[in-house]
Amino acid sequence: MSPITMAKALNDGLRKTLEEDPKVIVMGEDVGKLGGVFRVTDGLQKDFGESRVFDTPLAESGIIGTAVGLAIRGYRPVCEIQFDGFVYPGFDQIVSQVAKMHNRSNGNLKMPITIRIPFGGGIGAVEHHSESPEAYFAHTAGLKVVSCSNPSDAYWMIQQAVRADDPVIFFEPKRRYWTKGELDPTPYPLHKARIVRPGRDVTIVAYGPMVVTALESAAAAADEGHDLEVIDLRSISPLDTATVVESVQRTGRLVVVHEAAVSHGVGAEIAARVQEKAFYSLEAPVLRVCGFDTPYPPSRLEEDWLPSVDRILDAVDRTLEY
Amino acid sequence: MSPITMAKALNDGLRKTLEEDPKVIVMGEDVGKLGGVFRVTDGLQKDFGESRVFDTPLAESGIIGTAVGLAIRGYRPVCEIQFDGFVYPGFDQIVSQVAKMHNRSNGNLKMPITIRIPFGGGIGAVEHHSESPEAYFAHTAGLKVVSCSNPSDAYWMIQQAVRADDPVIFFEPKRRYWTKGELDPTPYPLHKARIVRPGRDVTIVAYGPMVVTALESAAAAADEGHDLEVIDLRSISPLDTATVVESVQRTGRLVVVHEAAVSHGVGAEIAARVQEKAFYSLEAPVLRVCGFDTPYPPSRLEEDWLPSVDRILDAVDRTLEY
Amino acid sequence: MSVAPAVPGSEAREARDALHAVHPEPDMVQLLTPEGARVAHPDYPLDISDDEIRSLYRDLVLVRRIDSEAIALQRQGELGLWASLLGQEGAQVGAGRALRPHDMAFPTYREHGVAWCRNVDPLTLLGLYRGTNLGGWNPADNNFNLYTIVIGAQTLHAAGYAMGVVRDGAVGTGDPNRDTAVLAFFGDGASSQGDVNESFVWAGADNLPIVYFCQNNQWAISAPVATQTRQPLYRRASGFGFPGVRIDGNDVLASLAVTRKALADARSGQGPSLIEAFTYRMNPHTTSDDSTRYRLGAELETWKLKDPIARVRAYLTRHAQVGPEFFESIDRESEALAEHIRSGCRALPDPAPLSVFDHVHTELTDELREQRDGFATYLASFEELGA
Amino acid sequence: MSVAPAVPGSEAREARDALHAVHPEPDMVQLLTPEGARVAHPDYPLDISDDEIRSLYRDLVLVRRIDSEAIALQRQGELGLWASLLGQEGAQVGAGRALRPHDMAFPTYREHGVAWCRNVDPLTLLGLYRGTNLGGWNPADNNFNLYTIVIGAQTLHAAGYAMGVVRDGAVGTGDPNRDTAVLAFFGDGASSQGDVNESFVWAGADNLPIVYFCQNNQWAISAPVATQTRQPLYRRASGFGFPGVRIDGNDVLASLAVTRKALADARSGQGPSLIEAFTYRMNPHTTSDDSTRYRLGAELETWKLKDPIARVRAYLTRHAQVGPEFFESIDRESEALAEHIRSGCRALPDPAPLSVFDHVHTELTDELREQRDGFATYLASFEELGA
Ligand SMILES: Cc1ncc(C[n+]2csc(CCOP(=O)(O)OP(=O)(O)O)c2C)c(N)n1
Ligand SMILES: Cc1ncc(C[n+]2csc(CCOP(=O)(O)OP(=O)(O)O)c2C)c(N)n1
Ligand SMILES: [Mg+2]
Ligand SMILES: [Mg+2]
Repeated sequence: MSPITMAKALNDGLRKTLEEDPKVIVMGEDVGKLGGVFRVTDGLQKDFGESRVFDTPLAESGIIGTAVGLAIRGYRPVCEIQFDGFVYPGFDQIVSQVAKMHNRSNGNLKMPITIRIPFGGGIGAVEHHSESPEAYFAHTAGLKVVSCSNPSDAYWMIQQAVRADDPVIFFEPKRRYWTKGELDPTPYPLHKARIVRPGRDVTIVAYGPMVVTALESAAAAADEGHDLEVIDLRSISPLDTATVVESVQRTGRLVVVHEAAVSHGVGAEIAARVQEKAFYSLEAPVLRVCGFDTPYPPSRLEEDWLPSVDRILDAVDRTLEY
Repeated sequence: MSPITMAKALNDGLRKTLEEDPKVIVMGEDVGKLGGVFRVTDGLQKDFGESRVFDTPLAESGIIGTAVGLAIRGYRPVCEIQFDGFVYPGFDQIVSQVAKMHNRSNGNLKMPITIRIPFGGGIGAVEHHSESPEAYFAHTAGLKVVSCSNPSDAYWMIQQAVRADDPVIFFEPKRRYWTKGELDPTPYPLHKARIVRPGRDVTIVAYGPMVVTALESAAAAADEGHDLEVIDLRSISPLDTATVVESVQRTGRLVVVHEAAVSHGVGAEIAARVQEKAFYSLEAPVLRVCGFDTPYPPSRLEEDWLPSVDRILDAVDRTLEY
Repeated sequence: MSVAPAVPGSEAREARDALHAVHPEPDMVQLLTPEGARVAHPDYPLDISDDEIRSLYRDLVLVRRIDSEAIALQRQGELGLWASLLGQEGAQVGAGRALRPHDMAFPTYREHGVAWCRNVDPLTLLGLYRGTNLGGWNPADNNFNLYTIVIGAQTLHAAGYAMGVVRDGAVGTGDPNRDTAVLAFFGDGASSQGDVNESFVWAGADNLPIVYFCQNNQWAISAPVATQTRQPLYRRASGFGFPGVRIDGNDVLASLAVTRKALADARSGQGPSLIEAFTYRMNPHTTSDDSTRYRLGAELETWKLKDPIARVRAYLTRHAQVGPEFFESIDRESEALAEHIRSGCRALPDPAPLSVFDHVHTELTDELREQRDGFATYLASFEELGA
Repeated sequence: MSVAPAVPGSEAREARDALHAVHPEPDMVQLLTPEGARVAHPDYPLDISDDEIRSLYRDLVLVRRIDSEAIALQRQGELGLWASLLGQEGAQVGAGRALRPHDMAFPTYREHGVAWCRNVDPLTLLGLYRGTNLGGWNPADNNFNLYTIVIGAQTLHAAGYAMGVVRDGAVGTGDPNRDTAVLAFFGDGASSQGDVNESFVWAGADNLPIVYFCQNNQWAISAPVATQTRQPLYRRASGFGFPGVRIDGNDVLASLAVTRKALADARSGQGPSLIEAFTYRMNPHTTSDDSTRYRLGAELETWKLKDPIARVRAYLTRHAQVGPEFFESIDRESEALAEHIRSGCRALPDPAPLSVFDHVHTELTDELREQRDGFATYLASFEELGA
């Protein structure tokens, strides 16, 4: 099988779920004729009809809120939020309804809702189009939060997310939409982290867009004689602590990488868990290479602002100095 | 001066800002005639008029969004969100407008907006009335986030927040509204943590409603011969890392306490910073005593669910076992 | 010269007075006067027997009894809170009885009367207010959704449910056992929320089979309705392209007839509509509210004259020759119901501490299992101490 | 038999066709026909000299030139993105010229024509689209707020600003240099957002001095206006209790006259109103959009016949005896402006990496200083390497 882009992999994955389950519906802004601004839903309306793949009015709270009602009626909605920065009008429906309805109903109601969010920067976009809001959702009980880093995971994870009976916030690294890759023949568990590069000296944990960057860093570090292990977190909530801790117990050093602002980001939670569960294994403090605690900068500055191979290597050097 | 309740202290503090600056206005649901469901704005409309202290339509996005416009026109709005669980409809206006407008305008616009949020549980309320959403805001660049734990801080901090030219999310521990205390003659810096009980063995960091609980734990621990140092964080963002690190360098042990769900909560950020900056001082991993990663439970279970003196002492014992 | 409001809101205050007019407005549908006289309305003919009206009377009395018992239980500390529907029984019973079994209702936190009409055991409603659960019932059991506390949120759920109904082909088939409508409740204050207006957008644009039932009880806690709007709320619908109508919300017959027609239209594919039930919240907002701080007793007095139950009783006695034995039988039923609620409430079990981990997700994650086990060990340590 | 939409949206599609009617609807205000003939309207008399119309023509031509130059700069990679206003010049220039200096305008991201009328140097607008800043201008300089990208958010800011105007006593004093109105722009798609409708709630309930100017350009990216509404958008206002009017959005005179009156009413304390400018987005949504995927060229052709500039030129030549020398002078001015934009854009400086820390708060916090210093050291390490 020839390699395909992540956008195409997501499209194929969504197609599979639409084929196998008539209750699956795809809704959002411009997901119909246009096929989404990133073409992830390209052709789905044509093939599955306007009643299963449709454009909504322009209101995110309405998109999520009606998805909740559709779920109560027995549907399995897949909502697209056009860009990361536009999920906030739907935040109330997500944290107070989607996340809590199953609990509120003592398990009587299920919320099999998938909320797809293209996230992260690096595409030279204007404000609100490059954000990384995953920590908000990871901190919200009742939600599951995942992010794919390659076409194969995109293909399998989107299907697993749609089939899941729990709500899943599905973060798609928009700057990797056009990255090509082969599809694995079989899926990997949705909420398990994966060691994508074994190594001895330092563990690097990343997810979504930063996995490629982490792997590039590992390659560069190899030239300098440092053997980095790279873990693709894949699931942000629940978080596969065991895999990370096991790795750190071998390497003794951990660097966490994400685009989101460093403070109160996912890296903080990983550091907190690792320093607790691998206390005696850590030879250096867990370091974080993340976005700064500033709004996402104008695009002319994003390459400086975003975690990069050089910034990761810089952190690797610092952790090795301990 | 005789001791007053926290609610009264906040009321007095707001009154001071209304007296000294005609641009200060107080807005929200039921803040007028009713004086707020917790009476924090009691009498302010009577004394300062309907044009400066007024009830808004019932819509949080509207409350925050119009506050932004009022700020652009030169006003200094103090918005009340009636309960923690009802801030989410205003989340978009807070994170994409209030937090970013100063930055977007290259510093030309100021957003001197204070958003008061009664937060936390322990009052036997129904769903959505006992939440602790502070981490969402602490993770948002451009916002400042504080919480008072006693009447004197309430009195001084609300004035400092309103006078600040930056937006401040002001978390009021609703279950302590009726706690009485003396007012200090002078204010303490808004964004500085305070050691409210010096101790040798273990550092306990708490804020808002949990400070009292931490102090009770310290008293109880004293009987068992453990000398706990209690730090009232006061400011969640920016976070006074120096004070916490300095303490841990003395005690070697840290327990962070908050009501919010443990994962991706404020405790994670504190753990991440301390394990980095006090790496060689830590004799035990930073432990967290927090809400579980579940929705806030029905009130009959809240006393079990919430961090308590016993759960804190349990953590203290565990950290001392290292 | 200036026509601007000296104080912002003075304008609003005038409007408020208008809206508080207790005399039925010309545009308000009323089929039973406060004095108990039936009046006909050209658009809303109501073909109803006296037996049916007796049965509505029974609903009204029992629903009010549920409310007063719950208030009593709250006073005794058996409930943490209660949101009283006193004064709104007519609106709710009329709307509730207009529903067909397969229609779906989306309540706020105050629709105890609608719950009753959906055959929801009153005890089911108490868990939320007692703090033993967060609602916990299955909406599918009685086609009555969970109470929603976040103002307005349920109106979008209702619109989404209606989208599902359309996709299921359960609209406009002409088959009475198939065609389905959705009834969404909200209050005058909720009309300001973005969610409610977005729901109107969806309903209008998609021609959804949904009826919005707004109980304008004049107050959103301490905020009079004029804080939310300068014109009657039923007119909001015109802004979204569907019909709106105001009814005497204290007239169970008007509520029944108008809701019936609106639901029938929705089921047959004629799309959404908005009903504003003009009524009054006779009690404070909830048991923790003190309404003397913001409203006058006089207002209460005028509304007492419009009581939704008294007028039905008046009709039954004066025009339907219903004798004391009927009313006595209802009173006996009411006593039995009260006893059911009192004993049932006290018997509601407290949940187990570890149950907080049960329904966070459809299955327990490793993370939560770890937290639960740790908590279990912690709790056990005390039992040991105890032993 | 079934009157329900077979496919949800078929209903919507019919409505769409209606809304796409390119012939002016009876209820649409038009003062200048596409052929360039002036028509009188009883409610909107426009006392305007031919010189003033020449000046409007100049605005229209220069604004269109700004737009086409920006598109060219984007093609050359000088801008990351551009949102074209092609086709909407008439609506924007009319509205922009109706403003008084002390009125305040709240634009979306497409109001380049309004910016021009507010004397904002076009270069000021480019930073955001070039990625050298996020807007960065001072709204107070020209009473023109920053561009807002989050759909609808600015309408609440406008309402809040209007609340401030009321509190400043700058409404209904009769003093033309004091009375102030707010002009809030949004699109047809934005009409669905909760924020926009909440803004209507505030404006209605508080009788705010605000005029809502909705450019219905028929599309929200790929979604036709019928995705948002089943009826003309100007009627949304009736749901909130204030007047709404539809104008020919390609008629600069209608836009000027109607916006002038609406602003005058707002200033004098008569409260809010909504103007729906019925126009068309001639270009794709932005330079990154491909509109061939979702709309037909035919639609474009019919709208070409309604061009907002051609009709003014036709009027000037046929009815105002304006000669070629005038048009030539405008063309020369247009060339100069284009050159100003081209050279100015390329000269826009890239910000310094460390500047990201500058305006997060009004002063640098210790936390951010630490991050900035660490970043500075990191950056310096490369310069060392470089050296
Ligand atoms: C989003 C949100 N904001 C605030 C509240 C607090 N609150 C609870 S009830 C209420 C008033 C509701 O008034 P209305 O909609 O008229 O309904 P009523 O209580 O009169 O039945 C408010 C402000 C809430 N529950 N949800
Ligand atoms: C809250 C939000 N959701 C989604 C978007 C993405 N988006 C940008 S423009 C647009 C369409 C806007 O349409 P309309 O309001 O008609 O304005 P127009 O672009 O036609 O001028 C969308 C969906 C956004 N900017 N903000
Ligand atoms: Mg009400
Ligand atoms: Mg548009």
